[in-house]
Amino acid sequence: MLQLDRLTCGYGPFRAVTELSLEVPDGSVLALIGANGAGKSSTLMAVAGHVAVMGGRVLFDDADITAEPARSRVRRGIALAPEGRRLFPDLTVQENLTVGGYSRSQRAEARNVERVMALFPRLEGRMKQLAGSMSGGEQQMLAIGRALMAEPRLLLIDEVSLGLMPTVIDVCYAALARLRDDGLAILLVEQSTQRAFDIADTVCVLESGRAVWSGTAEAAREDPALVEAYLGLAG
Amino acid sequence: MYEISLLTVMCFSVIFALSLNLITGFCGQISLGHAAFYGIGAYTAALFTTDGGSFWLALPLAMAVAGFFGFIVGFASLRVRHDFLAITTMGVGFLFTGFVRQQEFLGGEEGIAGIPDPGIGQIPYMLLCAVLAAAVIAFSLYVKRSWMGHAFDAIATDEDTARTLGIDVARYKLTAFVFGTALAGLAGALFAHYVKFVEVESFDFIESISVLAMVIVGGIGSVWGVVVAAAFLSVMPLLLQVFADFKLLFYGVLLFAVMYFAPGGIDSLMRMLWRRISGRRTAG
Amino acid sequence: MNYSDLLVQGLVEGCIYALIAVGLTLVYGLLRILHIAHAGIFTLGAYVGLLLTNETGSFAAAFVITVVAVGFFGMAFYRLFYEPLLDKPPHVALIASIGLFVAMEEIYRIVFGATSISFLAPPLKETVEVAGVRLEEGRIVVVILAVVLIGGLAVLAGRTRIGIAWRATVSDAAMAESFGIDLARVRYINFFVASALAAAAGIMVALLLNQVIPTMGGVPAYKALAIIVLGGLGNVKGTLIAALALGVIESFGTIYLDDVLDRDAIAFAFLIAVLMIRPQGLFSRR
Amino acid sequence: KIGFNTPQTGFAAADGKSVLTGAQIAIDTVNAAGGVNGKKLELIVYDDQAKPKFAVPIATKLIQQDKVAMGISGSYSAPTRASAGVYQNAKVPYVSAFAVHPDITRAGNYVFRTGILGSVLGKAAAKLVGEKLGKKRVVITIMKNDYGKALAAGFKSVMANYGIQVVKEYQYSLRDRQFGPIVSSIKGDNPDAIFDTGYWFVAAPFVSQLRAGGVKAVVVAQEGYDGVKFIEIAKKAAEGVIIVTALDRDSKDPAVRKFMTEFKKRTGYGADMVGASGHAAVMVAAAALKKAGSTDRAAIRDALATIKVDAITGTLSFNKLGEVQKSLKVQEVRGGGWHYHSEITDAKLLTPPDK
Amino acid sequence: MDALLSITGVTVRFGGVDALTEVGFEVPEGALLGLIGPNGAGKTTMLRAVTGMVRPQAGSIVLDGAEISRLPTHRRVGLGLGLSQQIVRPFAGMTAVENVALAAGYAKTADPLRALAAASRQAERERALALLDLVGIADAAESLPAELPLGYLKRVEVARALALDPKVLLLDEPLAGLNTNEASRLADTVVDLNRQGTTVVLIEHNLSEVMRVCRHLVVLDNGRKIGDGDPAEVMADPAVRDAYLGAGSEGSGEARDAAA
Ligand SMILES: Nc1ncnc2c1ncn2[C@@H]1O[C@H](COP(=O)(O)OP(=O)(O)OP(=O)(O)O)[C@@H](O)[C@H]1O
Ligand SMILES: Nc1ncnc2c1ncn2[C@@H]1O[C@H](COP(=O)(O)OP(=O)(O)OP(=O)(O)O)[C@@H](O)[C@H]1O
Ligand SMILES: [Mg+2]
Ligand SMILES: [Mg+2]
Repeated sequence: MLQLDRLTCGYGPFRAVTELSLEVPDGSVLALIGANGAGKSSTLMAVAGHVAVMGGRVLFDDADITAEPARSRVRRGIALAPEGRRLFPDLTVQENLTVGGYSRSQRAEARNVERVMALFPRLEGRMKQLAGSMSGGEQQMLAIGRALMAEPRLLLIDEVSLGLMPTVIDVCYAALARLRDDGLAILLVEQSTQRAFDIADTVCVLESGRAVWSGTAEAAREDPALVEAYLGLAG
Repeated sequence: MYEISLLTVMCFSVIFALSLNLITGFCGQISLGHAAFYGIGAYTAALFTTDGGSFWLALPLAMAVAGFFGFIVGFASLRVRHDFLAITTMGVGFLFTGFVRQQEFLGGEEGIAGIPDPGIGQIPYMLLCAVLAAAVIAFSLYVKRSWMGHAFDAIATDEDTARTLGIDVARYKLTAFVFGTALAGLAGALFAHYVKFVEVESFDFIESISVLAMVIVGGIGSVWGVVVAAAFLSVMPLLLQVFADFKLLFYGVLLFAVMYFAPGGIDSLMRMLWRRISGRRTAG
Repeated sequence: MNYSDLLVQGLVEGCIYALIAVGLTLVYGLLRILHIAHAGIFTLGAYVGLLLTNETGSFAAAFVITVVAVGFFGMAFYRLFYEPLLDKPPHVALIASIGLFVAMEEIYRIVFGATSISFLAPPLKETVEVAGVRLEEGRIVVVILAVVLIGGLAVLAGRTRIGIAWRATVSDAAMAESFGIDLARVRYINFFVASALAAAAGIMVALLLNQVIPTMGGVPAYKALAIIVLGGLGNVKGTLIAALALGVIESFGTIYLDDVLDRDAIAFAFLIAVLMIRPQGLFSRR
Repeated sequence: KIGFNTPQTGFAAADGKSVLTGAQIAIDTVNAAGGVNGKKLELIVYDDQAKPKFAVPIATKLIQQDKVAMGISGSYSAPTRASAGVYQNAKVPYVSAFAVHPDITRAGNYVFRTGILGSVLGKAAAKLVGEKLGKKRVVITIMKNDYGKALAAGFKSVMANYGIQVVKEYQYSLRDRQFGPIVSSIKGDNPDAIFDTGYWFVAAPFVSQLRAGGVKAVVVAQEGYDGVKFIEIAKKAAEGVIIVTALDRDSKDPAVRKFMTEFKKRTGYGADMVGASGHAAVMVAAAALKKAGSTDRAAIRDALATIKVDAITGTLSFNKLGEVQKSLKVQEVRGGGWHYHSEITDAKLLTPPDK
Repeated sequence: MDALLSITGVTVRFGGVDALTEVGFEVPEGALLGLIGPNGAGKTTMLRAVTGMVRPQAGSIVLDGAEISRLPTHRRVGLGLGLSQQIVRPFAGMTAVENVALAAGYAKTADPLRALAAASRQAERERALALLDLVGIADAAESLPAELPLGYLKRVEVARALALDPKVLLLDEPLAGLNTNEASRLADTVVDLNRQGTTVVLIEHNLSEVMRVCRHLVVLDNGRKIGDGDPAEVMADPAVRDAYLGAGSEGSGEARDAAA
């Protein structure tokens, strides 16, 4: 479904990601891991259309979308739950969801809200609350819910567990697994490698903007060198 | 002579523009009320010399009084959110004109006339203005090179980070305000003794905007760019008598065009030109 | 002294300020541009409205046509003049805007003449009594317009999808775009609404004074700036309240404070006093 | 050659246009009659935007580069005061057409004024209110500039002689157009008459709002109202407004009639006081040049000092200070136009100060 | 050992968020202390409280015997704090060496009038060049920040902090954005500086480097201190390990097994 072909992207003259190639097939999860500043978020934002692509191509359903504005990518079915959540803090939960579903019809909106509510029952009582005043976990749920409102076929999700309580992380991952089983493709960035390995089908490790390792999740779990390089917890 | 007259206008306008450049250009504090300090200088000097005071004492006195008010305004501005500053200083400008209008001892609406001639003749007066303008240019260039300019630069870019380098942002801002307003006071005093008559309309919002335009068209923070812009814009309406009816229109379009095509102002244009010239020289 | 008289007069004046200032704050909220030339658009509305009325004889028709036409003019204005400056530092757009304002006033002077022009048969001049205060019909229309248009705007912004899209764009343009919101369209609509409101204010002021001059935008230009800062830059509701508050304060100040400060200075004295106590403005969340 | 500084752009451009048109009509009239001493008059015009900053270099340029025989100010008080000093220092005669500040002529013996001082107008208005109209309870509304203040001061200086009592004073600025609060307050004062010192563009909304607010007291005003624009804007509310001015629009004088039609033809709007002032100033200049018989500047000054000219604003002569002495007309709005009401000829009252 | 910097009971709340709750620890003179914890634990907030960029609701901060928690930032810097921030903030208009030289001129810029009296920058430039060399980016001296990769900017930030000759050097994730080699080189530089007498507080996610260089660890989680002491002992604490694995006390067994 999604293919990156020697993607190079960055900010001004600065390259955040260099010649990255990877593939996310339908209904599979790819986890990007790597140290701070390795270029994981930049990769996601480039796929979403927010970071300038300096070389290579982004293919979605075999169509080259490298030059498309972010607005049309969401119509194709790419939705983003970005780093730091980037909710609209002065808007209510309901309104954040409306924006999430802006690329779909008003009728679809009602249906999708129900789906999100079913996924995160905790949001149900809080539709009128301002997004900025919610707890971190609720905000993360809303960020994911907002992305789902766009009826995506590819979900880009950055730092899923950032600032979340362990129990909430469990909820989130359970939800992601269910969505994956329903056929959604997911490109995921995660600091907690264990969580990533648990859900991912494939893993790609970035360092300073380059892919230094990629393979199946099983292989990743069994490769102690990788764990050491990333976690520094050899013992 | 007419040319002398124009040169005099240019000289005190250069001082006035550079005084704002200290605050807005060097230290990054946009002010839309700078004419108030020009006015304070002009009124101080006018009151002093019409009362029999010496012209030579009037100049430092005008600087001191304007600088004093600059200190107060600068102090109050420290509290105000960054993007509110422009409007707050604009308010200061209106408070100044509003206050002066109602004060009998400042001549109210009617202003103060009969400001005595400095008694040195027209050409020497122009030369005096020129010497002072040169001094202010030199001072500006020096400040820019000095550690103060360096610190101003840092504050203009990022106050919070400047603090982490041990820079006392508040005191620097106040210093910029005091220097800038004192120099505006000097320009005001020179203006008052040139026109020999001050009234409040000469220091209104339009004047504040005009001087800000000089600074930004010149290239914010650039000394030579601002000098060129001030010298040109201050007498442009007179030079453009041929355009007659379209003079102000031309001025407005010029402001817009400079911002549209050269957001860096005259300074960036001069640099571009310089690069092209020196580029050709090395090539040839 | 009749306090209710002063209060009502102040509120009417505040409604005029509000119609002008709301557009300014909309533009600032979305683009961070201090849109000084907004006052030029206000004057344009006054000219077009007056000339159309004199031409067609119908004030109502002229009003509607003007508001819509000037709204479109505002869109073109944004496209031609501001869009290319969006990624420049804010003072660039500020000076460009001042330049445009000066140029607009001069164009009006050259095209329409320096002296004032008036309605041949100004409508809405009868006076009626409301709560013991005698008011011209025109003034009542101003209040209705302010309440209906700004109230409508509040509803539009608060309830409709497009309004939510607008607020999302203000909050985080890149994220809004990534959910399919057309930023360009939001900005066009923004300028349409802002300019249409300014035009409405322009026509009403023209009618109340029965004179239109090239420089009539001067006073609103800077007073509206004070109002949007008081209202907490970018905040529609705050702007409305600040406008009404300023109208009332000026109204009383004109009578009771006039020996100390003139009317314009009262507005700014109020502004500075408020900022010293609340540096973020009356209604800012940030 | 006569130098002429006037605002043609910026906020004062409207008055600048009127005064220049008036002056040009006068120039054309003189030249059509063969000019002065066999030479055609030429008006050299520069735009001062009503700013002192520009007026000074313009005066210098007129005197030194254009070598004008004399100068006329078709501008406001501030630029006129600033250039008066330049003219005086260069010993070139200078005539102010409509700037009213008393200090202008105090610049020296080369500076003259064809317009009437605000203080004199104010005194005349007091006589009109107290004696001719018999109104005693008066509210004064003061426009906050030199003109308005001088009028109010003149009015108050003699009002006791006519038994006038000032109930209350209000101030407003030239930029004000909304007078709701003042109107409400005046309603409470319940005066017999209102003496307003404003210009027509402020006055028209003011009078409209007074009437809309239900204030019925008679409005007495001055030259600043004089022009058809006032009536055009204020419409019905203008009816009954009475002013003290220099121009009699019902005058049978062919010069006045010709000026009025010519002015309307050139500008598209009816003649105003500012235009008439420009006309009168040029006429005075022409007469002085003729009397001097040369372009010698000292001779022209001496001619001005002793001249007596029949201009459209009355018969003008100057006192020691260079202030004009003339009688005044009272005009009233009736049926949508200015019409003759009466005249004020009290020579003592109308004597301008001579120092 | 005397505590050079001692922090007691610092509490910071942002609206409803409890960023720090009664956190206290001591930084002995000459220490190289690692401050670690998951994202959002409050580490950056702690450094910002120490430097005065955030006002704590409660608590005291004592530097070299002086209570500094009420002083403005620039005064604290004057008393011997040097900060390198997590999110780099170089002065965009100045080259790398100018950025550092500005900090090196701290004695001159401390007072506006003294700053006005001095124009020569030679000495400071030389010192700045030496510092850039020390952190390994002498080649970037004349580049503008926009032209530099984050790893370089991080080191400009560190060099700038060093130029202040601080008694206590506060480093917020200086190694982020550096590759393994660069990271260990910079970490070695930090160790050298520490040996020469500079006290260092280091925030870092790169645990391998932290474990290698730090002689003392403080661990924060959810705004509370959950560990303080010898690195090996602290890291052996299950609570600390849990915090790092992104799992809490409940339901974390699986994760812990996987990590082991
Ligand atoms: N807006 C920006 N402008 C300039 N450089 C940026 C910008 N955003 C990120 N970078 C730089 O790009 C590089 C890659 O950043 P990115 O955010 O993609 O890393 P990441 O792997 O997601 O890191 P993290 O784990 O911190 O989220 C970093 O060096 C970062 O400093
Ligand atoms: N200005 C602020 N307003 C509201 N909450 C804030 C603010 N700054 C920080 N916080 C919150 O305070 C908590 C602690 O933040 P802090 O930046 O100190 O974490 P950290 O330990 O440095 O994390 P990281 O490892 O990601 O840098 C977080 O939950 C954060 O969201
Ligand atoms: Mg990231
Ligand atoms: Mg941090």
